Amino acid sequence: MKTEEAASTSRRPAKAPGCSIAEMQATARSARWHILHTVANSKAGHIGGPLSMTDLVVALYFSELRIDPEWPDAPLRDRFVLSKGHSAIGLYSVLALRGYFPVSELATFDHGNSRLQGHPDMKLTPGVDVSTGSLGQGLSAGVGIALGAKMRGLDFRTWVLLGDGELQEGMVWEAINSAARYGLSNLTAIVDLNGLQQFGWPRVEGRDRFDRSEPWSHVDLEAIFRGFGWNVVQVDGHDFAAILAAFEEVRERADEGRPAVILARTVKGEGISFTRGTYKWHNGVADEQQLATARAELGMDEVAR
Amino acid sequence: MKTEEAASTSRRPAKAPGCSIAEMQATARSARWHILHTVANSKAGHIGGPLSMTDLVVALYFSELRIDPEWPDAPLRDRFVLSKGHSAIGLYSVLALRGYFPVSELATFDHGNSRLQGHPDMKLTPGVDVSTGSLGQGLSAGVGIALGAKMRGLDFRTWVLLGDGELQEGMVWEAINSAARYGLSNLTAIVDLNGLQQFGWPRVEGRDRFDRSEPWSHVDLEAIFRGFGWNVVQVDGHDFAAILAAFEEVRERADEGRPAVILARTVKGEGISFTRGTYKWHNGVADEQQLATARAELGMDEVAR
Amino acid sequence: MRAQREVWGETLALLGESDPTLVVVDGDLANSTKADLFARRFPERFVEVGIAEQNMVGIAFGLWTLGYRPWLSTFGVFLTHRALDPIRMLVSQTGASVRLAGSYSGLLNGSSGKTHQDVEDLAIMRAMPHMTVIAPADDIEAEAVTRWASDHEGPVYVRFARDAVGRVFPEGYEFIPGRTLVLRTGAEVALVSTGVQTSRVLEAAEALARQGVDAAVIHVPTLKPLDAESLLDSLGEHSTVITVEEHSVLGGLGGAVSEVVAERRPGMTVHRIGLLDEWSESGPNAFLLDKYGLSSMRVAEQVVDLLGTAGATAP
Amino acid sequence: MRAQREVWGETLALLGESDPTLVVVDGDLANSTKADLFARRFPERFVEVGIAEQNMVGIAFGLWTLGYRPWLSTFGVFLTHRALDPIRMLVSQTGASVRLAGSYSGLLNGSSGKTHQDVEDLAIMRAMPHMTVIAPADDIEAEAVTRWASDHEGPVYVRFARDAVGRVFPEGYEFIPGRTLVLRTGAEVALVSTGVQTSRVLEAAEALARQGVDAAVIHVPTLKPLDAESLLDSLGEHSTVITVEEHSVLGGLGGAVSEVVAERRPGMTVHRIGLLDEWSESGPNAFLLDKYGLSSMRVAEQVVDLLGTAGATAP
Ligand SMILES: Cc1ncc(C[n+]2csc(CCOP(=O)(O)OP(=O)(O)O)c2C)c(N)n1
Ligand SMILES: Cc1ncc(C[n+]2csc(CCOP(=O)(O)OP(=O)(O)O)c2C)c(N)n1
Ligand SMILES: [Mg+2]
Ligand SMILES: [Mg+2]
Repeated sequence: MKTEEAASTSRRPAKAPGCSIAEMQATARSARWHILHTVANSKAGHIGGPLSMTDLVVALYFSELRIDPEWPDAPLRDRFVLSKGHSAIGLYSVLALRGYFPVSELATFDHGNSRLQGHPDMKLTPGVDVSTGSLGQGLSAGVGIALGAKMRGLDFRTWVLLGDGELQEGMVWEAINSAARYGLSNLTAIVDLNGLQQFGWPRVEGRDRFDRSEPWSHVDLEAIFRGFGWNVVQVDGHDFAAILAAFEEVRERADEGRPAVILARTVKGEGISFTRGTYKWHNGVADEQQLATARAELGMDEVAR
Repeated sequence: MKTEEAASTSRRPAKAPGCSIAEMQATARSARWHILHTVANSKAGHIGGPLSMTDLVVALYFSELRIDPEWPDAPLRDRFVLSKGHSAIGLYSVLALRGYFPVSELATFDHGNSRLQGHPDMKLTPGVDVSTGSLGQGLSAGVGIALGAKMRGLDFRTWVLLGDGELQEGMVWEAINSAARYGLSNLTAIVDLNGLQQFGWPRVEGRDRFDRSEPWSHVDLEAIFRGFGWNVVQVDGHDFAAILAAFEEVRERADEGRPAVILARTVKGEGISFTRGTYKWHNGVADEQQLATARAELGMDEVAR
Repeated sequence: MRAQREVWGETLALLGESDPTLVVVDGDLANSTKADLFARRFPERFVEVGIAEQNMVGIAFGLWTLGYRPWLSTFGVFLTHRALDPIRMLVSQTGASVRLAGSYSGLLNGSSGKTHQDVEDLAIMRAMPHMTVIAPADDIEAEAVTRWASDHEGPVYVRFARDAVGRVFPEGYEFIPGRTLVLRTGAEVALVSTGVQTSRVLEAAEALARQGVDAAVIHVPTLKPLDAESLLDSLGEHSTVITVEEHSVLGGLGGAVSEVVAERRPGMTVHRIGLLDEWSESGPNAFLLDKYGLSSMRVAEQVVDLLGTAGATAP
Repeated sequence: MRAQREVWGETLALLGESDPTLVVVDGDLANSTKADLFARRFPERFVEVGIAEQNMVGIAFGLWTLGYRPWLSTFGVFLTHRALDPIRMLVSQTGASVRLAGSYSGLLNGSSGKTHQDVEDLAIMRAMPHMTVIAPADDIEAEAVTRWASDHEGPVYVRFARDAVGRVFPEGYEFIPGRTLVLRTGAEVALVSTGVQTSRVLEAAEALARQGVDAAVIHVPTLKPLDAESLLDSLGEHSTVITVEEHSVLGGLGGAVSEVVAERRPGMTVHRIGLLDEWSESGPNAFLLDKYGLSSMRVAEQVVDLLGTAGATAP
């Protein structure tokens, strides 16, 4: 194997130096601010999905993942696949805050000749492990990575973040089956259950949380994943303590020889009053007034000071 | 709707005149014989899959389905979709025995210019409702048919027969979700759980029934379908009494507003000693000796007399 | 000028009144493709499938067997790539009247970038037996084609652009399948285009005229079945033909024209302008058109270069 | 003569010895594609995915990111249609060294019929940016191409036939990507073919010779990237070129040759023999080749007709 020696002899990156929950919450607020104003500035982009996953991604990059911004392609780094690639700006914001590239570079998002494409491009962006954008493909890539790591005896974990609407893609279910068949305990899927997709179905009064139907309110996702032989952890995707606990549980049960899924209950557009809980902000461009509101709500002025 | 009046005013075909279980068993033996010798005669074709589904398909066409061989496209007929299209010769044998076309026409199977293609073609064969062959597509077609029937208020049932290996196709899971989302209680899926696919995985001692791994022995299919909001009925796919009871249960629970799946435990290659329970007979051409053995085992000589 | 997707959605909302067989099957993109205009008017004939393009096709096929004639609503790239196998078996091979609306075609899709851009759809759908492939030039033709395809029996793929372009046709324009149109006569070179690129090619011809280059502009809305006679009539006695498409130069309009010319008009030279076997990127429309050589100015430049260099080679 | 699929499986089983990065990802067809020959030898580097072609591509991509270089094993039609979107995003757009073996190509697939026949793969894969597309002529070239593709960095699609055909190349033949080969010289017409059809075209040329028609035969194994110079050298001064392919006449070999000729050799006429935008059916090989005009005898007939009728039109 060409990179065999390289990999086996290379050191495994360490976790981020202990970062307090308060610090992660502050980081998440900055990330949310970057999401909103970067998209406003580039006049195109997704908002609701990036905002719902922000806390999960911050928890991964600032606490869980064994990665090294100075050495983005370390062979033994943990891998992260943003299967819901349309939420790229959310990932870019966190990568920038984590030091993969200057925060100022976010301003090039969606502009021509940028390293920050509308959907993640592994060939352009430091820290992006897999190119995504066409939904439903990331988990298969993650299965291939986790299976390859097992075959080569490489010790790292692969994380794949999916959208709840994205779970409607059949290819995801092909991968769910393969992960179980190959007992990939080094693979963790996280589903951003933010309750909305782009258009979807009319909301059912009393059943759905927001202004359109929940992608999965008519089924029992936990029972389905368990039936497929996965370990399932339910968590509030906006509670850092709970998220970190879920990550730990996943790691500790790795010996069970089963892949794990974290069903993270979130809110689409979380963190900003006017984007919260509405499919209308799946994507959108905030105006001056809205930017000011968000800036205040996210406490960006204090940060600035 | 062009065919609106036609449909609403047209009569709904009746069930087959009461056919005893003994008669169905005899019919199934003839069907199995036609499968084996027709493929031997055309020098190419599938064997194991057609044989495992024979009893299920005979039970459908000789007892359950409201169809009329004299009027193959009756608007209010029940629909049958052979999603595992490679088992075409099994369907053709039953259609011929049921009177859709002369049994003698089976001899044209897989020959050029034949109405009996290697995979079912709705444009050529009387009684074939949906063209199949590329696996995993039949259930989506069935969902569209059942949904359309609901939209038009047409009273008939749609049946879709799938292979257990076929269930690995993601498109099947897209359809499983849609059927639940639209509460298609007029749709019934039957899974031919014959324990083998074409190549698959090495068998796991003590877990798998046959000479290769069971497509789903590592998961709990019933829990998965229930999680998706389907009614589930488990049945021995070679026990006519049980099969008919399962069909009845499905019809009687139609008021529950849920689609139903019949998980039929079968044996690939069932009915003939040398084809039974081995992936090697997924397809194959029987020689003279084998044809003689099968002929005797299926009691074809008695029938002939 | 309205955007083609708007026109498509509005036209379906109108046709739904008189055609009870019209249903729309959506892949969670109705508010982008504008199928939501139909959904609001006819919720009972709007079938949301969610993010499952293969399943959309299977469901549309099933609805067709009961007398419905569905239009599919999603981005073209997810029909031509994600759902190609069901389109092949359940639509093309059965002759189903399922109408495929390939929205957000070409490069201009609101900065989504290469995972959402479809620069191969014409080549892919043209290769599929029995598929009709149409790429209207502007809002007027988009409406005419939407009406025509809604009446047509059999599979149809129509390419629709996200954003409005300069008008090409007058109100009341009648779409005739197969017919190619000479939009502008010119002695020196025949520029052949399709889809909304035709609008930019007309502007390029204006620019060329200012530089003293007299270019004819021919629009080919129906890529398949291609009416070779109509195309040859339009090409007339031109010795140099340059195809221009918001698509790969392999197998699309340039490929179709080359096939006809190489067989029927030896002596005519065909150059092809379009994407040179490359993926594109995210960016504003003007940036992309300029960088990938499809803006009217860049097209004019390339035409001048091609006319300048005898037997020039497009990479 | 061995069947190309056998050669592919045997060659991988050999290469696996020296190349630890070689893995095979199967879609439940190893005993048809002959990937089972590799599976028996290297079970730990054989990844069965089952009947899930999209997932096969995603898993192969993932394995590639860890230094493996996978070959995919399934029928070509299920790669080019069922898995086209993952191939586009995860293989072509990333430049992954994932090798796509399109087995059971064309019409001859053991009577499976039109749902399993791939008559569009060359057009589809040719349209995809950065994809290398190769169709070897016989067992000898199939082995050479398998070896070449196994060393090549980047995406490759190779078309393999199910059944053996008459030998075209001598032992020790070296495959040079892009190079077209003049297999037989002839003054009257140049017959251009690809894949195993080349073998039948050579026989057609023999038959034509007996009828006094002196036909050259040119083999184009690399459809993409197409080496235009090499093709033009092979075509030389011929005025009539007839392409013959076990594929649609739209966008495949005929399309590629027409694109090059229409641009570089005005004056040369290109006729295209192949499937005329139609689906085929189940049947024995001889029956299908005869009915769809691809047997050596039927090819010879059509060549005579085309040479007879000036400016003949292929439908
Ligand atoms: C295969 C595919 N189909 C459609 C789209 C268009 N699309 C982008 S985002 C989106 C909705 C996604 O919903 P969800 O997965 O719930 O993401 P989130 O709510 O987190 O934004 C759709 C349909 C796509 N990117 N890929
Ligand atoms: C999309 C697709 N992939 C692959 C094949 C080739 N194939 C035909 S049958 C078969 C195995 C099917 O196994 P299963 O569904 O269990 O059917 P059964 O055991 O009843 O024969 C395969 C892989 C196909 N027909 N379609
Ligand atoms: Mg969501
Ligand atoms: Mg089976």
